[in-house]
Amino acid sequence: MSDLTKTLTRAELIEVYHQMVLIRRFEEKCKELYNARKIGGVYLHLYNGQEATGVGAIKALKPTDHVITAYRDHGIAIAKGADVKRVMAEMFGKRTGVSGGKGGSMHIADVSVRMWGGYAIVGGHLPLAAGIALKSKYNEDGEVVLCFVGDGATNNGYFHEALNLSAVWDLPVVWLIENNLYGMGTPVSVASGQPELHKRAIAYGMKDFGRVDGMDFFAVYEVAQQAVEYARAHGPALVESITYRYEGHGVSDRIYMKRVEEMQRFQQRDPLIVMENKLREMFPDIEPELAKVEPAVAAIIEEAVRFAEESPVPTAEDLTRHVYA
Amino acid sequence: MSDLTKTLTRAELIEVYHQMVLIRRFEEKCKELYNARKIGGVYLHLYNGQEATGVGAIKALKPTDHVITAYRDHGIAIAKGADVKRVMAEMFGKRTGVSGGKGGSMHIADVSVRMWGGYAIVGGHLPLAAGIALKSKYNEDGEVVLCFVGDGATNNGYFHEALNLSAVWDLPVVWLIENNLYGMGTPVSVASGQPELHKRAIAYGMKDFGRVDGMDFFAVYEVAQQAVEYARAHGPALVESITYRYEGHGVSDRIYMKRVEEMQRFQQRDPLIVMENKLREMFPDIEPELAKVEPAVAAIIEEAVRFAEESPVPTAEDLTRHVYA
Amino acid sequence: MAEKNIPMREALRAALREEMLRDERVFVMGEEVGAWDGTHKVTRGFLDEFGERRVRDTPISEMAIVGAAVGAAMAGLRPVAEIMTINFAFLAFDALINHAAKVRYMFDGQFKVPMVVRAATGWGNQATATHSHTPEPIFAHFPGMYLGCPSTPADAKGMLKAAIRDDNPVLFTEVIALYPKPGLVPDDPDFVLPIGKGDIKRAGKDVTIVTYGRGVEWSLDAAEILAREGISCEVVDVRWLRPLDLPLIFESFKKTNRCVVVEESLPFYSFGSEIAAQLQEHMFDYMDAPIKRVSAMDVPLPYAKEIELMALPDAHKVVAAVKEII
Amino acid sequence: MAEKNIPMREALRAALREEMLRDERVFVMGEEVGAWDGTHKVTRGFLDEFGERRVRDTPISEMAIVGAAVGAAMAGLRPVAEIMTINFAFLAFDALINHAAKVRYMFDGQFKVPMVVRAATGWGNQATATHSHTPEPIFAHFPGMYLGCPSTPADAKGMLKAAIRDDNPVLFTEVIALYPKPGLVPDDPDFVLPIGKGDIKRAGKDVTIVTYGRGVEWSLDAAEILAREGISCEVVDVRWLRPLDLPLIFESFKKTNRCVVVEESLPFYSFGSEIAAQLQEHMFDYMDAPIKRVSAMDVPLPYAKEIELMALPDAHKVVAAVKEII
Ligand SMILES: Cc1ncc(C[n+]2csc(CCOP(=O)(O)OP(=O)(O)O)c2C)c(N)n1
Ligand SMILES: Cc1ncc(C[n+]2csc(CCOP(=O)(O)OP(=O)(O)O)c2C)c(N)n1
Ligand SMILES: [Mg+2]
Ligand SMILES: [Mg+2]
Repeated sequence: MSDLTKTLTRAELIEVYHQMVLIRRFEEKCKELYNARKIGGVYLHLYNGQEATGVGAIKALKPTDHVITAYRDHGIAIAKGADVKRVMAEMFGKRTGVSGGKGGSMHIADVSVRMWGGYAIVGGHLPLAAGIALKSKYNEDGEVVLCFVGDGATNNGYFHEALNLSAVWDLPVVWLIENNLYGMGTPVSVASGQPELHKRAIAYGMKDFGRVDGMDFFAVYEVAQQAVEYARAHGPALVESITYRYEGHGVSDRIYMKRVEEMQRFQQRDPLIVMENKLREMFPDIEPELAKVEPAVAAIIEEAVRFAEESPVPTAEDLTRHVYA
Repeated sequence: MSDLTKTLTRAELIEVYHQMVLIRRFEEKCKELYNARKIGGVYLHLYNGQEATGVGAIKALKPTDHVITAYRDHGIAIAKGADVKRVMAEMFGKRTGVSGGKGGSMHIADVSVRMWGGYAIVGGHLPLAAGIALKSKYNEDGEVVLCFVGDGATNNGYFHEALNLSAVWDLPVVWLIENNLYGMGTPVSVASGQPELHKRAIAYGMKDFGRVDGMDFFAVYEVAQQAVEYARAHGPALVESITYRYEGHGVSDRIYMKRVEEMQRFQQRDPLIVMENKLREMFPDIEPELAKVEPAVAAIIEEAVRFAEESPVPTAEDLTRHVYA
Repeated sequence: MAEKNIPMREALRAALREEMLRDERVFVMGEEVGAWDGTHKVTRGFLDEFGERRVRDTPISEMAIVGAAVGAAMAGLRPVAEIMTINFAFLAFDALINHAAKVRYMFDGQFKVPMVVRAATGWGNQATATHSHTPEPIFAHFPGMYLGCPSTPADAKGMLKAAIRDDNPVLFTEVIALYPKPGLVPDDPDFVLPIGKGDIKRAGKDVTIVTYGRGVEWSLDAAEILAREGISCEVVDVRWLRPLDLPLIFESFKKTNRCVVVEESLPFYSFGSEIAAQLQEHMFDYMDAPIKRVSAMDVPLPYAKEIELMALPDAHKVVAAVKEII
Repeated sequence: MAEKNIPMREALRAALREEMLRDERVFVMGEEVGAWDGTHKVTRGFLDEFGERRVRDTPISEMAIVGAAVGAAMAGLRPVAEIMTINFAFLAFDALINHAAKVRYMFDGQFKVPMVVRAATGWGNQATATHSHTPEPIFAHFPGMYLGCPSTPADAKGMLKAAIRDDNPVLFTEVIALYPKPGLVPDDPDFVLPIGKGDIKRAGKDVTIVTYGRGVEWSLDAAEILAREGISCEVVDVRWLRPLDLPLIFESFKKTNRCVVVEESLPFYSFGSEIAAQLQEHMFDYMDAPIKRVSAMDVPLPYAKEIELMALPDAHKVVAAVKEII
């Protein structure tokens, strides 16, 4: 960890912390607005608990590198630099949303920051990630793709075919498994013959970066950095991050209700708390800076909600636009 | 190997040898008849060179156990005990064929001997194998499914999903990869990030029975026996057999033309030659018995061709029958 | 015969439960069918009642779910596999079309494939483009597999039981929006509605509305509105897209000589296309007006409620279509 | 303009090669496209000419082939992915329908998806049930992806070039039986036939035959036979199932007032259904007879030649259908 203070400045670390808090509060606000029926849809997949993984891994990228993920995408989009106002507007289904109100919660993309979107068919975005990485390989532009993968998604045919293709073609892609222990209600051990998911790297002769503590920004960042630079130089890399989602997958998440104890165990190592503590340890005089984060975040979110509320809804013309180029 | 003389009698071993010769000559005859346009179709996938794998693995089964495979299925059907006459009639597309002339070369099934058929969508039969094994698990009947898998098929989504499902459900199935080095013209190293295909077992937490010399009946039989009994007692097992197909995948097999040297290397270890030599070693007085095999096989094949030629073709009624039960 | 007023979800649950009680070879498998009680709660309580052997949670492996069901069915079990929503059946397209529907034929009847794949279907509720398909027609394009989609709780029960008891593969789609809607359902555990039999959901004489699934509701609402204006609609619920109850449709059309086809699906190469084609071909002399089609718009479904609703059919669009040909 | 008499396979090869020479972002990927020269030899010699970077052999991974093409296209390349035969596209159904066809829309135009998926299509030659699909209509059911299927070498060249140059995903199906058939093809490297434009393959006045792909040959043969009996057929090759050239079909029908639809595919929820539905809806007043449909029989395709041929359409079946409505 001591090495990291060299690569990340104090200002950067505060920024990282800010981002994690921002994501947390964003998700909490979404939940509130969803319950108030201001945000619609049948699905709302929140990132609470997983912030260290998303932020840590994305911090390891250059701005020119790429990110793609599944439907649990708000936090990742924000971490990659998407405009919070426009992400919130997307949640509201407004024209000003990053996806013009047509994508909603599950389909947040912002190509201007190289966030290639959230995808709702489990595993469906994995070959897309391979394809984006193929572009980099093809053009020899040195860019890397970071692809987030749910633990549940690792049992799907897409996973196998995409990872294998990335291996035989030496594509610059980091496959980051966000192992939050469940796919909907199904624990990893029920879904996967091999519960140590990173070990699947061997099936593709792929570089295995092992398991990382997904509640700790520094741990994730360090391994992600290695994996990203490995991918840039050599080809695909696999990382498994052990993390946890604090919210149920959906409203009727019976399993979620039951796992109070497990939840508490993870919450004791909440990404925000772990980060705060580390920062205090590293910089004994940091308290005043830390104290500014929550109010700053609150203002951003308030502004985002206002922006979203005041934005216009899509029109009949939007309905038929962009079906074709 | 010495152990095996205990489990298989001399008569059984002669029978094994007979079967391997029968399969070889059957395939040669098919090729001849295909070239003479007596056997039709765009596809003819021959088993020459792979006999030790099919016969060795199937010999490890009880008659009540099950076999399923891909389109390279004639030899496997014969090894499982399908009537050679009716297999040949199927090649001719005759009503008396095992699949009534509707399946042809790629779809040889004979449920009476628990040969569940050949399937032409690469990987498509793997979940079927899991399903058949599920029946055994469900009914606790102690039966095992032996599923043949091409090396090329191991990169397909079906492989991943089926093997993983068999692992989480502890299904009594042996996945036997017939690694004949190519899928059509593509060498394993071009298609698979992990060229040691048996190592994929680890991705499913599955018992790995490693690689076996697929040109040697005894080697295959021995490992298959262990794998089959493991599957019967505990759950899925993976075996990789290194073998070789002597014929091209199809008429325009450009790669096949080039690989003369590689072919010769394998042909020096031809399954029939290896078997004959072993038999001679084990039973110095076996020559007269061996000598009877070729004529016996020739008679069987001649009869099969006659049967096929004389059989009637399917009718308009057959065309619409069995679409539904 | 005793009846209960229950939502479609419960009718399906009753059908499945009764068949599991009746036949020990029947079992359920799919994502979240066990510990989670089923995404749509159709298998609520099954894990407790039937145990892990017969209520099987699976990984997120649609290809293997359907493929394994095919193998199990060939081997003598009677699997009822759940694909969480029909969108994910696209991943199992090959297993359904090339294997479930064909293994019997291509091996000349050596196997039966008594399996049911249940899948929730339908647009709406801002589920967005990849989660908003109603693609029954494209699955029904292929021979070898039946396809049913009930519109009422009673139909749901009787049709699902028929599907489970039948020796053929059946793709059984359940409209998500209809799960909570109640209706009278016979208690009789042998209440079975034959495969391929449609149903007149409302009798009428001026116009035939041919539909299925959620279209039935829109059509009945439209018929009600039109009745007030003196236009009498007969609503034919085909229930099964394969086999299709053409005699029932033709019979109605001979009386009305006019027809509107209503479907939740996309307009091209679809349900409406087939019905219109059949009618003009076989009922040419009875046609007093062109067959009209009401379907979703030819766009992927967007998230924003305002435009999502524009893209979908509804009773008013049905009313308008009827008026165009009256 | 200079023309050459070459088989369709060579016309396709020329189109692909010219586009690769013209635009460095165009590349091919798929099973056996490189070292093997392509299963159907459309990419013969490409590996030697363009090298491994632009001629990419893949594992047997249809989901990943299509999905990776989508990603590469979104990122600015112009992939031409080959799916060995359309049957295997069932494994990529989700990648085609949910991703290739939808990512542009669901992210509100942030991405373009300039990709082509080439797939050999068609029944016949005893390829048996799982290898004998002609399923264009079910892919064309969905918005967001174009679908073309040429019937002549010249069309093949002009259409494929249009597909590669277009910024939308295109599923391009090539009838296996037509690969060896020769025809005159313009040398011009800018010979492009616009997407969505059909073509009159034979002018006539008594009956319109609407068809595509291999159906064109059967229809032209039928027209020839019928001409000898004094019946004049106009053969409309739609070329594209999406977008569909309805104006061309309607124009012909206004003249002939009769129509037979010919397709190689299955009968239900299919091409013929849509064309018949469109005609009766929009050309009702011009209809002198029901629209007839000629298609394959509603069965999986068997192996034995004798019964396989019974199941397939041919010129004689087209002749019979025309005579039914004349
Ligand atoms: C192909 C497919 N099957 C099923 C679903 C339904 N589904 C949505 S999310 C989910 C669980 C995914 O779990 P995981 O990959 O672990 O991601 P997490 O939600 O934990 O982030 C399932 C089964 C889907 N969207 N796509
Ligand atoms: C899903 C699918 N993709 C492609 C094909 C075309 N194809 C037929 S056989 C074959 C090669 C399979 O190789 P392998 O699994 O090694 O089996 P082998 O022929 O060597 O026995 C391919 C690509 C197919 N039948 N199915
Ligand atoms: Mg998870
Ligand atoms: Mg092989």
